[in-house]
Order: sequence, then C-alpha cells, then structure tokens
Amino acid sequence: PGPGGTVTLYTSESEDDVNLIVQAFNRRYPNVTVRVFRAGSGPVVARIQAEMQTGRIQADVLWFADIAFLRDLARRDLLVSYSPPSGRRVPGRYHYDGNRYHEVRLIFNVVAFNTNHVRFRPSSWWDLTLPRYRGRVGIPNPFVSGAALAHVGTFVSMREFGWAYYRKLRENETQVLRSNGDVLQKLASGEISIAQVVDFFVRAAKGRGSPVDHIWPQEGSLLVPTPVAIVKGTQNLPAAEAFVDFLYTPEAQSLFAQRSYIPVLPGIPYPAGVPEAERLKVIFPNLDHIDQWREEIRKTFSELFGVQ
Amino acid sequence: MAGVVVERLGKRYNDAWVIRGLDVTVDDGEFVSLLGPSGCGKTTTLRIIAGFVRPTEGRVIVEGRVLSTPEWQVPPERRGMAMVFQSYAVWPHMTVFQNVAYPLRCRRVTRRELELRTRRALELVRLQQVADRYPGELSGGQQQRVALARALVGEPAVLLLDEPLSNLDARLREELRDEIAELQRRLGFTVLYVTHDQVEAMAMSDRVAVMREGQIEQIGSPQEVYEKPRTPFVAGFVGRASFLEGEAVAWQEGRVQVVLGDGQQVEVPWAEPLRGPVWLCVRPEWVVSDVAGELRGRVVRRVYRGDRVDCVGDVPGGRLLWTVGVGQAPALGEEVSFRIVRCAVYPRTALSTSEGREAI
Amino acid sequence: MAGVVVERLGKRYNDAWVIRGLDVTVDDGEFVSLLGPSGCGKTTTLRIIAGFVRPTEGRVIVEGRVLSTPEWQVPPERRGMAMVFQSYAVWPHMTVFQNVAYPLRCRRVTRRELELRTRRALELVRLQQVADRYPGELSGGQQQRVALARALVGEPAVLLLDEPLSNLDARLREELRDEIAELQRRLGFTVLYVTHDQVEAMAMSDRVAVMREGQIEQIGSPQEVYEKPRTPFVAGFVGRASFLEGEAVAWQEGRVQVVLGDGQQVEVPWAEPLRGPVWLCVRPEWVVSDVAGELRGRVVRRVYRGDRVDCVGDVPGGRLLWTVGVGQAPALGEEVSFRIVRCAVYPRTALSTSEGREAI
Amino acid sequence: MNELVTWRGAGRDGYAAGLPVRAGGAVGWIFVGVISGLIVYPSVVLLGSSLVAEGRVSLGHYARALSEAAVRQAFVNSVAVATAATAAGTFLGVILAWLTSRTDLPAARAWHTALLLPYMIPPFIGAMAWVYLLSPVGYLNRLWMQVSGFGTPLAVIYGPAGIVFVLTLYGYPIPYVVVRAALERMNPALEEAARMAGARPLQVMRDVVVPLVLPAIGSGALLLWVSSLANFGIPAILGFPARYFVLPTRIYATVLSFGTPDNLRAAAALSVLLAAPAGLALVLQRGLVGRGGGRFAVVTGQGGGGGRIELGRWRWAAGVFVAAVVGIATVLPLGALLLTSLTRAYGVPVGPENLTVEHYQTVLFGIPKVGRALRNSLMLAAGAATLVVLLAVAVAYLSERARWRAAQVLEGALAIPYSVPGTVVAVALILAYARPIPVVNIRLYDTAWILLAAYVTRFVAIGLRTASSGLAQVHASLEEAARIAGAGAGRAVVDVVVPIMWPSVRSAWVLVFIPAVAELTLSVLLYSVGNETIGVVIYGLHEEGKIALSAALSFVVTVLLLGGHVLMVKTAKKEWMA
Ligand SMILES: Nc1ncnc2c1ncn2[C@@H]1O[C@H](COP(=O)(O)OP(=O)(O)OP(=O)(O)O)[C@@H](O)[C@H]1O
Ligand SMILES: Nc1ncnc2c1ncn2[C@@H]1O[C@H](COP(=O)(O)OP(=O)(O)OP(=O)(O)O)[C@@H](O)[C@H]1O
Ligand SMILES: [Mg+2]
Ligand SMILES: [Mg+2]
Repeated sequence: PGPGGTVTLYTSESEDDVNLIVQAFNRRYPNVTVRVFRAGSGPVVARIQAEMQTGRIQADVLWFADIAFLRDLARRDLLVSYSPPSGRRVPGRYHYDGNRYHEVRLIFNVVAFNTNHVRFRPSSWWDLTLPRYRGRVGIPNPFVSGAALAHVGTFVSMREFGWAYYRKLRENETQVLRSNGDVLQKLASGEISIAQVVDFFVRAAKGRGSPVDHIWPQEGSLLVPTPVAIVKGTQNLPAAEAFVDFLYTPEAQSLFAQRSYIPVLPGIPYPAGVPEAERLKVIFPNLDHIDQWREEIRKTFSELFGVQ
Repeated sequence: MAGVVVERLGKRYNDAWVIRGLDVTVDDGEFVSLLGPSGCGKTTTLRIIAGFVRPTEGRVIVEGRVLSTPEWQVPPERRGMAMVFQSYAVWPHMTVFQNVAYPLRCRRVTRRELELRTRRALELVRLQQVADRYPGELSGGQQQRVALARALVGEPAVLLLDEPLSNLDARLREELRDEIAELQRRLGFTVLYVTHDQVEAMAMSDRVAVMREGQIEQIGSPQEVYEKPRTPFVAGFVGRASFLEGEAVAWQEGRVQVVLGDGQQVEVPWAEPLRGPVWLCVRPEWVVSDVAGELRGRVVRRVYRGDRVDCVGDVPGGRLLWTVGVGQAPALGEEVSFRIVRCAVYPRTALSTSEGREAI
Repeated sequence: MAGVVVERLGKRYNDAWVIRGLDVTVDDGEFVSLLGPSGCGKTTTLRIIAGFVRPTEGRVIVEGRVLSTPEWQVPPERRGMAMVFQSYAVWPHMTVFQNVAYPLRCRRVTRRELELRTRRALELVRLQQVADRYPGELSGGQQQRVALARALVGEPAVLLLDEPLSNLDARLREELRDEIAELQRRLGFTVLYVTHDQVEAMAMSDRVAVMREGQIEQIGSPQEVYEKPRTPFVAGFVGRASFLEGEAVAWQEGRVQVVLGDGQQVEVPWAEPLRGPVWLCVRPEWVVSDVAGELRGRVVRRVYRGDRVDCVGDVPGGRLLWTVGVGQAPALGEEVSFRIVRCAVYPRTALSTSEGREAI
Repeated sequence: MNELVTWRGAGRDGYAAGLPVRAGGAVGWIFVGVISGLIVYPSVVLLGSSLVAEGRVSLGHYARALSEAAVRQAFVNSVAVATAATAAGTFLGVILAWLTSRTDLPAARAWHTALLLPYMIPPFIGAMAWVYLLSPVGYLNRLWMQVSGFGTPLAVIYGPAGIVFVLTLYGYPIPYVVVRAALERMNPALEEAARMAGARPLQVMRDVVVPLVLPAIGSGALLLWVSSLANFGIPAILGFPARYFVLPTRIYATVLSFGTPDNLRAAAALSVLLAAPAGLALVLQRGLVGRGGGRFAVVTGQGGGGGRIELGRWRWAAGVFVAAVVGIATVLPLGALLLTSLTRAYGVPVGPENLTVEHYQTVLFGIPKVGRALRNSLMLAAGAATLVVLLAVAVAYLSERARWRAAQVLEGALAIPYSVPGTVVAVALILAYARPIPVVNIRLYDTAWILLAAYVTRFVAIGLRTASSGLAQVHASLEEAARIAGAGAGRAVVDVVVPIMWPSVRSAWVLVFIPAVAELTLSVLLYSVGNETIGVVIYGLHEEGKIALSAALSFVVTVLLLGGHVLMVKTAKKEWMA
C-alpha cells in the first residue's frame, strides 16, 4: 500500500518542474497528496524564518537553492537525518551534514552570453573582465540571492580568483543585477552581452528561442546547491521520506535530465549540450569559508560595487 | 455703465420650458425689480444674464454687446457684473474679510486700497466686528450680508441681486435697502433685483417687472403696477386685493353698473366700456365703510396687523378685504356697509376665474 | 403634547457668549414667535432646544423631562421635535418625495400611509408636481417648501421653524402661514417660530418674544409688544416708530408735558409720572396731521408704499414718520402740523439714545 | 424606556456622539472593534519585535541601522524620490481630476477610465514595461537610434529620475481619484461666485476649488507619498542597475539575509523608521482636516443647480494635454507589454515573423492554475475592498464627526501597514497569525482568510483617507436634519451621510480593489496551496524567465480590470446634482 496522508513541500523549484515531479511521485504513491508552496528562495526562507519564530516550521520537506540556510537549520538540529535507499549509488558528497540534506540534481553557475552580441564564443570566467564587454557584463546580487552569495564567497576563497577577480569585474563596469531572472532577461534583451547565471535557465530560454547560450568555463562551473531536506517534527515522516527517496529514482532523475538539469544518479544520460560527467569540471562552493566570513564578504562586495 | 437688453429669452430644462419668450430692457443705471411667484424663473433669468446658464433661445445684450446666445457666450468674469446668490455661496474656507476682498484681489488693486474698500463694504453691511470669522461661525443673516458686501465691493456695472435681504430683520433690511439705493445713486450702476418683499420693490425700484411662469406679465413703475394692474394675476399678486364676481350691465361716461352675485348692484368708475361677466378687483384701501354705502356684508375675519386691522367681509359675489384703524374695527359677525371708491374691472374668463379665486 | 421650558440658557463660542441667561416658557400648544436682529441668537436657541448644540449653561425641559444640560443631553431623534433649518438642509441625494417621506420612514409607518401623508404634505406646500425632482433641480423657494413639508409631515409635538418662509412670495407666504396655523389648531403642537416678517409674527403668534444679544428683551402678546413696548429697543424694532428728544417738564393725571428740542411743547398721555430728559416714541399711526396740531414740521421725505405713502418730517427734537392715504400726501418741503394722539415715553439714558437714533 | 443620553467629552457639540448602543448598533461597533483589532495586532507585533535585540528589550536595531551610512543614504533616497513623485503626481492628479469632472473637456467620461489604467497595471510589471521601453536597448531607444542614427539612447530609465518618473505615472491615479470624488460634490455656486468676482477658470481653481478640496488633496498626496516610500518593485527594478538604493530594497535584503542574527527584527526596525515620516505626515494631514468646522463642507442642502465650467478656447488644449498624459502613462507601457507578450521569445528582434498569440493560449488554457488564481484574486479583492470601505466609513465617522479619541488613535494605527514594505507586513502577519488566535482559537494561517486579512490590513489606510476627506464635505446640518427626523446616529450615517459622500466611498472601493487583485508582495509569502493569487502566478512566471507569458497574463488582468471599470462607470445610476 505505501504511505498516505499529505506532505507539505516548500520549494523554490520552477513551477513546471515541481508539477512534473509531483505527478510522477503520485503515480507511484497515489495515496500521498503533496501540498506545494512555491516561491523564490528568498521569500521561502523568510516564510520559514517567520514560522520558526512562532514555533515550528509548517513544512515537511524543504527543497530550495539556499544551502547556507539549510546548514543553519541542520546546526539547530531541525532536519531529519535520512539516507534514501534509491540514493545509495549517488556520490557521498551530495549528501550533506550526515544525510540531513541532499543534492538531487546539479545546476551550475556558468558564463552565458547573448548570441547576437557576442561574436567570439567565450571560454573562461575571465571573459567577463574583457574590455570589449565593458558595461555590458552582469552578475546577480549576493545580497538578494543565496546562490549568488555562495558564488562570491567561493570565488574569493580561491587562489586563481580572489577579490582581484571582482575588482576586475568592477573595473569592467559590471552591473550587479537582482536575481538570475533579471540577469537572463537583460542578457536576452541584449542590454548586457555576457553574464554569470545558472545554466539550466539559459538552456531553457534558448529552447524557447531567446538569443542566449552558455559555455562551461574552463576553470570549472560553480555548483549551485539546491538541496532537499526533511523537517524534524514532520507529521508524516514516511511520506516525506518516500518523497525524498523518490527524487533519486531513475524515473525522477531522467525527468530532471529531460528538464535539462544534470542528474546526480550515475548512469542517467545527461541532457543535450552538457559534456559527460568526467569532462565536466565542477567547483564546489566553499561553504565553511562563507559561513565564517559572510559579513566581511558582503561588506567588501558592497564597498566594491556600491550595492547592498 | 450698462443697459441690459434681454431678447425673446427661453430656457428649457429636460423638456419643460422654465422661461419662454421673455423680453426686458433695463436702461443704464435703472433699478428694476423682478417680482413673481416662487418657481417662476427669476433666478434662472439672472443666471442667464450672469452667463452661468446658456439660454435655449434668445439673446442677452449689455451696452450693445451680445453676451449670450444659444451658441456661445461671454464667460461670467468678463461681463463686469456682480451677483448675490439666493444661496449666498459664500466661501467656507475664507474668512469674512477674504470673502469680501476677493473681487478686488481678482482686479489686482493695491493692498491699501483693497484693505480700505473691503473695510468700507463690511461697515456698509454692519459686519466690521466679524471680519476675521469663517462663514461657518456666522448666523444666516450675517452670511447673507457677506454675500451682499462681496457683490458691492467691486462696484460693478451691473448688479444682480437674488433676494439679497431675505434673511434680515425688518430694520436692518430697511437700512441696507437705503444703503444700496444710496450707492446706486452715487455710482449709477444698473440693478436687477429679485425680491419677495413688495414694499421693498415698491420703495426701491424705478420699474417693477412681474413675472409669471417664465414670462413677464407686466412691467412698469411701482405705482402703475399697483394701481393699474394689467391682469387679475398682477392685481392679486402685487399688493392685496379682493375679487368680486359680477355682471357688467351698463356703462356710461366712465362708470360701469355691475350686478354682484345675487343681484346687489354697484356703480364703479371704469374707463373702457364693457359688458358681460366681470371680476371686480378691489384693493383694501379702495373700500370705505360708509353707512350710506350701496354694498353690505357681514364681517367674517379680523386680523390684527399692529398699526391696523384687516377685516374680511362676506359680500355678494365674493369676499371683500379692507383695513381699518385699530380703534374702529367692527366686531366679528357685525353687519357693515361700504362704498367702493375705485377698482379694476376684468372680463371674467375661465382662466382669470381661477386666478381670481387664488387671490384671497 | 409638550410645553417647552428653557432655563437660564447660555451658550459660549470660543469666549463670546452668544446666548446668556435666556429664560422662556412656551405652553403646550402655544405659538411663540422669536423676533430679533440678525445675529442675536435665535437659531442658536432653536438648535439648543433641538439638541444639536450643547448649552454652556442652563437646561431645556420639555413636558417635564430634562432634555439638555451642559453635561448630557437626549439625542435629537428622541425629542419628538421637527425643525425647518434656516439653510433648508434638504438632502440633495433624495427626490423631493423621498425627502418629505423620510421622517415617516424612520417611524416605520405602512407604505400606504407613508404615501398618503407625504402626498398630503406636498400638496400643503404646493409641490405635488415636482415630487420626483431632486432638490438641485428646484428653485430656492421650492427647496424651502420641501424643508417645511418635511418638518410638518411627521406631526411632531414641538415644531421649530427657523425662517421657514423667507424665500417665498408674499401670496404663497400668506397661504402657507394659514396652512400652518390651521394645522396647529388641528393638531395642537407647540411652535417656536423664528421670523423676520413682523406682520407674520403679529398675525400668527399667541406671544412674541423679542430677542437681543442673546437675551429676551420682552415677551408678550403681539398687541402688548406693539403698543406697550417695554424698551426703546423693542419699540424701534417691532413696527416702525420715530423717536423725539425732549424734556419732561410736568405730569398730571396721566398726561405729561414735554418740551421738544428747541422748545415747542407738547402734551401726551402717559401713565407713570416722570420728569427729566426723555424719548418720545411715536408710531406712524399715532400721529394725525391736524391744522390745529401743536406740533409743526416740514416734509423731508416721501416713500410710496402702494396702499399708502410714508412721510418723514423734520420736527423739533427729531424726525417724525407718519403715513397718509395715497390721495392726501403732502408735497416735499411742505409745512404740516400734527397732533400726537398717543406715544410711549422713556427716560433718556446714554444707552437708549443710540437705540433711538438707529430706529429711523 | 431606556434614557439615551450623550455624555460630555464625546463630541464637539455632542449630538453626533449620541451613538445609541442598541442591538443593531452593538453589532456594528463589535465589527469595528474586531476588525480593527485584527489589523492593529500585526503592527503591534512588528513594533514589538523591532524592540528586541539579543533577546533583550533595546533600541539596538535602530541604533545599528542609523549608524550605517548606507542605511541613512537609502533613507534619504527614499524620501527624496517619494517626495518628488508625490509632488508631481499630486499636481497631475488634481489638474486631471478638475478637467474631467468640472469642465466641458471633450469626452470627459471616456478619459476618466483611461486615466485610471496605469493604476490597473501591477507596479512591477509597469516598471518592467518601462524597462522594455527605455532600457538602453528598449523599444523606444532602439527606434530612436534607428531613426536618428545616433549611437546613444534617447533616455535611460535607470536611476532616480526614472524611478520618480515611473512612480509618478503609476501614482497619480490615487490623488486623481480621491480628488475627483471630492470635486463631484463641489457646490457649483461656489465656483460661480468666484467667476462672478472676476476670476478666470484657473484662478477659480487656485483660489476656490483647490482650497475647498484640500482634505482630499491632502489625503491623495499622503497616500501617494506613503505608497511611494514603501514601494519596492519600482525602485528595485529601476534603481539596481544604477546602484540607486532605497530603504525598501534594503529592508528586503535584510529580510533575506538570514545569516545575520535577528535579521527579521532588524528589518522590522528599518520598517518602523520608514513608517515614521508617514506617521508624521498623517498627523499633519489630520490636523488640516480636523481644523474643519465645516470649513470644507460644500454640500449644504441649499442652492445647487449650475453646470460645468466652459473652458472656451482652452477646451481643445486641455483635450490634447489629457490625451498626452494617457498616451505616456498608459498607451506606451501597455503597448510595450502587449508587444512583449506577442513576441515569440524575449530578446528576438520585434517583427511580424516573430509575432505570435501562443503565449495567450498558454496562459488562458495551458496553465490550469490561472483560472483558479484569477477567481481567488477577484473574490479576495472584492471582499477586502468591501470590508475596508465599511471599516473606513465607520472609523472616519467616529474620529472626524463623533470626535472619539480612540477612533482618532485607531485611524493613525491603521495607516502603518500601508507605509511599510509589503514583505515586512507579510512577515508581521505570519508572526501574528501562524499560531491560532487565542480565545476563539481560529487559525488564519495557511487559509485564504489570511490573504483577506492581509489585503484589508494593507489597504485600509486608502479607505480611511478617502472616506474622511469625503466626510469633510458633508455639512453637519444635513445629518442633523436626519436626526431630528427621527433617525439614530447610525441610521443617519447610512441614509444621509454615506449617500452624499458616495463618490468617495466608491473611489475607496476601487482604489483598494484594483491593487488587491494583482497584489504580489504579501501574497507571495502568505498564499497557501489552492489559494494562489494572480499576482503570485504572474511573478512566478516572471521569475522563471518566462517574460512573455507573465507579460501576457498581466495584460489579460489589466484588460479584465479595465472592462470591469468601464462596466461600473456605465451602470452607475444617474447622479443628482450636488
Ligand atoms: N436644473 C433644473 N432642472 C429642472 N428644472 C429646473 C432646474 N432648475 C430650475 N428648475 C425649475 O425652473 C423653475 C424656475 O426656477 P427659478 O430658480 O428661476 O425660480 P425662481 O423664480 O428663482 O423661484 P424662487 O423665487 O423660489 O427662487 C422652477 O420651477 C424650477 O423647478
Ligand atoms: N460656531 C460659531 N462660532 C462663533 N460664533 C458663532 C458660531 N455660530 C454662531 N455664532 C454667532 O452667534 C450669534 C448668534 O447666531 P445665530 O445664528 O443664533 O443668530 P440668528 O439670531 O439666527 O441670526 P439670523 O437671524 O441672522 O439667522 C451670531 O452673532 C453668530 O456670529
Ligand atoms: Mg430663486
Ligand atoms: Mg438664524
């Protein structure tokens, strides 16, 4: 029979993706109803924080692009430690903090560009600093998007980038835009020519016909964690676990691939235009460094770019 | 200065004509009063002349300049007129002083002159002491006086007054009446004056125009209108009059024999020869009680008027109203006899009948 | 039904007392008129009685129930009164019919009765034909009549009328006056009636109260107030009167010898003995021109009044006003002589002087 | 019978305060009390939470915030753009209101609806539209560069100027509607008297019309100022690229920067700072109206008649002016929106080959949620607008006429939620209502009711200001006449006061309904499964980069609102002449 009842999912995943996943999930677990609260990761976090202040988090499963926040929750021991059976073959590094939250598919910050405006296909993060793009470079704002903060935090902690990289960006009159959505929109409209943005966004837009494309930077693409976690004190642990486990099933994983995400489960074919696993160079976010230096990073960044 | 000519004026609201074929000519510097029953179109006439209401037909001409036609009209502010609105229309957000000073402010007169003339206007209407109050803190009569002062302060060429004194006590009314008359003599502006107080109209006007259902029934000097009312309506409306039903049987050298109701016969002076059913219109003071009088009747009502007593007597052909000194008032029910020293005689038609009845 | 008692009433705005120590007792079913100069506190008094304005001191008692004190008051809707506002206060968003019907709607009378009584009230004020118009489409007088009908329709115990007829023509005013009197006779409600028309006050009232600066100067029957004015102010305010300056030199059995201005001496009837500087207050009809008259003067002004002519003559001690029939009016500048058949005599004080002057 | 008396202290002259506490009345006052409570409580929570730092009561958050130069700068920026936008918007609004309601402007009625349109476009969509138009590569700039051959754009919308410009265009409808409502009740005789005194139409406006509708202008300006201060979408979209930041963007960032301890409390503190000037302005404006004494009472129950002012030869000039406003404020952005929603993909060159209606098919039939969301939004908005109007009239009456101190304080408290960023209000609401309400033990959270509560809370200020400015116009004697006719206070209000101030009531409803339909910032945090609102859907689409779809949906919503308004104007019964 399997579990029943309802699970509430707070997520920042895109509408369509969630719907697909939930439909698929329900094909396997018809008795579980999944209630989805969907919003940008910012609002989701705000909502959860507010709920925490009044007592318990009202969600059973969390799934959004703000690993730092999940770390925070894990540290407060608000997440269930769980190792999904279907996820056994997934590399351990995708199960964080003692299985408290899990990566179910990979998205990356990459270098994207407007195909009408960029003649020479870029290849490196440093292309964002090329004078020919002066004033037409865009990156998302680390104050608004957790993913963006992770990016800055990680890059400044790396030898080959560091703050020097961002100073260069500054000299190149880089526009700090609000969200990935903004970046993509301006990229598509041609307001900017080249940008740092999440990969699947670009592929999706390209699929819709917008004049955008992205490359896999030679230095590597920064993994943007979008982990899933189960909230401690959930009313319906079996269903919650079932849901998380389901995300690792080949069925779900190939769904991700169809939606042009990169699956974590070995053996699932990658979406078109993505180099196969071994050629894909991944930069993992340096979360400890970020946790330690968050304020400083923010401060330096805002001094550098005059944003807040 | 300016004479006002109104030609074949007509105004229709929805599909009711409230003014129809109205003609008036007011000479430069003349004082003309508009009298008429409530709702007869006096205010509308003034509003058309002021340029607020566009006539449906006809024209308004002031000193030869056409100001209003059904097609176009000169805006009010360029007509050099002033008006007291029946509803005062004082500005609640301005003090009394500011209200009165406003017309001068629009003229850009010097501060000193403005101050001076405004004060003068306020004294004229006896409002010096409340100059700094807001209209909301004034009594009805005080508000009305603000409106009056506001109209006078600018010394306009044409002054339109719509019952400017209706809310003032008799004494103040009389005083202000004199003030206005005085001003007019001095500045010689033209005045169109709507009032319900006939004494006022009689006392102030060069001519009185009696309106009725959007038309002018009679226009002439106060005395003319009072003593030679052209129609029973005018006779009944201006001043008081009784109407007696009778039959003109004979006329010779300016006197006519009239058989009243049941057959009592009276002889009254009347210029034009006429015969047949008639109304005798008799004003109170045209009746003298006289033991030898041919007309006898019983007193049915006495009303104390302070300086005199009104008596109403049942006489053949109707009811007769006359006044006597406080001393010699007859008792109720007493049988008295009179003589009619003068009267107006109108052929009795279906129309005039009804009016006759209304009159008393 | 209800008698109204007002005790030591006082009302202060900011720090000016507009009413001070006012006492009136109106008997059940009595008709009392309030007369007084503009701004003397008539409306305020009515508004306190109606319960809109809270007295600063004093009380209002109706049929033994205390309704208003400085501390608390019964809300207007629980007082069983009706009022005509000086500014009409007709509701612009309701048709004439709805306006008039409203008091009945608040009483929850049956539809049929509401319909019936409203129609009757509208006929009473001659507005049947405009029942479905909005007030904005009415003439001033018509609006005022709506207010009147609205006050009458509910057949209240106490009726407060604040110049309810001020914007109506003489004839209609007289008709409505009779209608109101008639209604009052029939239903016996108590009426407090503010008016500036003295004829009206005289004709309708059981008693007349003359107000002045927030106090009652004299209250009594119309005849009393007119013929025995307690103060020069009343004399000058109610009816018309001339004031002659003089010196009372001798008094014996009800007649007093007065030397006017430059020394002409007249003898006039007066009950109480008095000597010293005085005012002679003379009403027009108390003067008869008479060749043998002891008092001579020159005619300086003539005003045509329709049924009579007002003459003003320069006589020793002041100006004298009298009226004559249209026929026998003297010419301007003509020298005439009179006799004063009666008058009121007041000791001449600084105060009374000023009033005396105002009077003519 | 129970003696009903009114005690001193209640009421200037007290009669109005003779509020009968009968069964009927009681229900009404309970309603007022409860709803007000529900609205005020979150504000209290907000204030309270801002006063706790490191677990102790302190002003720490304020101190820290004010010590930061960036915050001070943002604050200054906020006030600057808001003030500029308010000045411009109010001026525009008043002129337009006068032209469309008091003069013989050609086709006045039609213009009225057209002038409201900007208000019907969700603000952030509106801002987007202007990005489409005036970004360095916007439609207009591209057109300009093609036509003129210049390499530089005509004008770029980013930065303070752009923010003010857009705030003005989306803000002027508020003063416009409020003032217009007041003007509908202007007693024409008052204007006529001025013209008789020799004043030209514009003078009449300056000296008589404007001063007489001052309460309405004050209310309109206040609302515009406050909403501009609290606006997040427009400055965020137009300010970021130019690194021009206002307090709301800062607050938003603070809410999201969970890493920092107490970030929500800090955000609350910032919001209170933002609300402070608004509160001040409210007090000033109340003082203005409170001075009252019938000084603005233009409906007196006497006189009347009179028609519209004839502009004469200015008539057509005025027409052109209004047309220009409509063109800039409405046609352009809506055009951009339409164009965007019709192009196959965002960024492809505009041209016949790339035009398609597929996005409309998608939003109308492809996304099942849309229908539901539309229904939810419409119902919630209607409900909220109605509640707000009822509450507003009651409170306004009690505070302006009956002069209840309590009501006057309440009036102030109710203004807070409108003067802080929606996100913060939403958080406050969660803090307040995530747990069941004590005593009654009802849980609003996770139901549609919290959205209703949120909208009422957020927009009640609009209703209040509009209602109280309308109330100031009704001369006391009209109400007195009703009382003496035998109507209790409550009934007099319902039968006489409300109908006379109806234009204001109607406007209040519209002014609340419209923004509630496309409300975003609150809904995004508070909606729950099955209770999505259209704003959430539009924003969601936009976030996922489906620009064209969100544009299409916004356009649909705007058209719906437009249709609704046209219908309302058409079916409005013949108005009596003031
Ligand atoms: N806007 C309107 N629509 C329809 N009828 C109107 C309108 N304005 C006035 N009337 C009618 O026109 C007639 C004349 O109105 P007007 O105000 O001129 O009368 P009036 O002579 O001033 O009366 P009053 O002495 O009572 O002021 C009245 O019968 C009134 O009902
Ligand atoms: N709100 C107020 N503030 C200050 N003074 C006021 C206020 N209301 C009325 N007054 C003053 O009180 C006095 C009496 O006013 P009230 O309206 O009772 O006079 P009234 O006898 O009705 O005069 P009228 O015959 O002109 O209507 C007036 O002098 C007026 O100026
Ligand atoms: Mg009139
Ligand atoms: Mg009065």
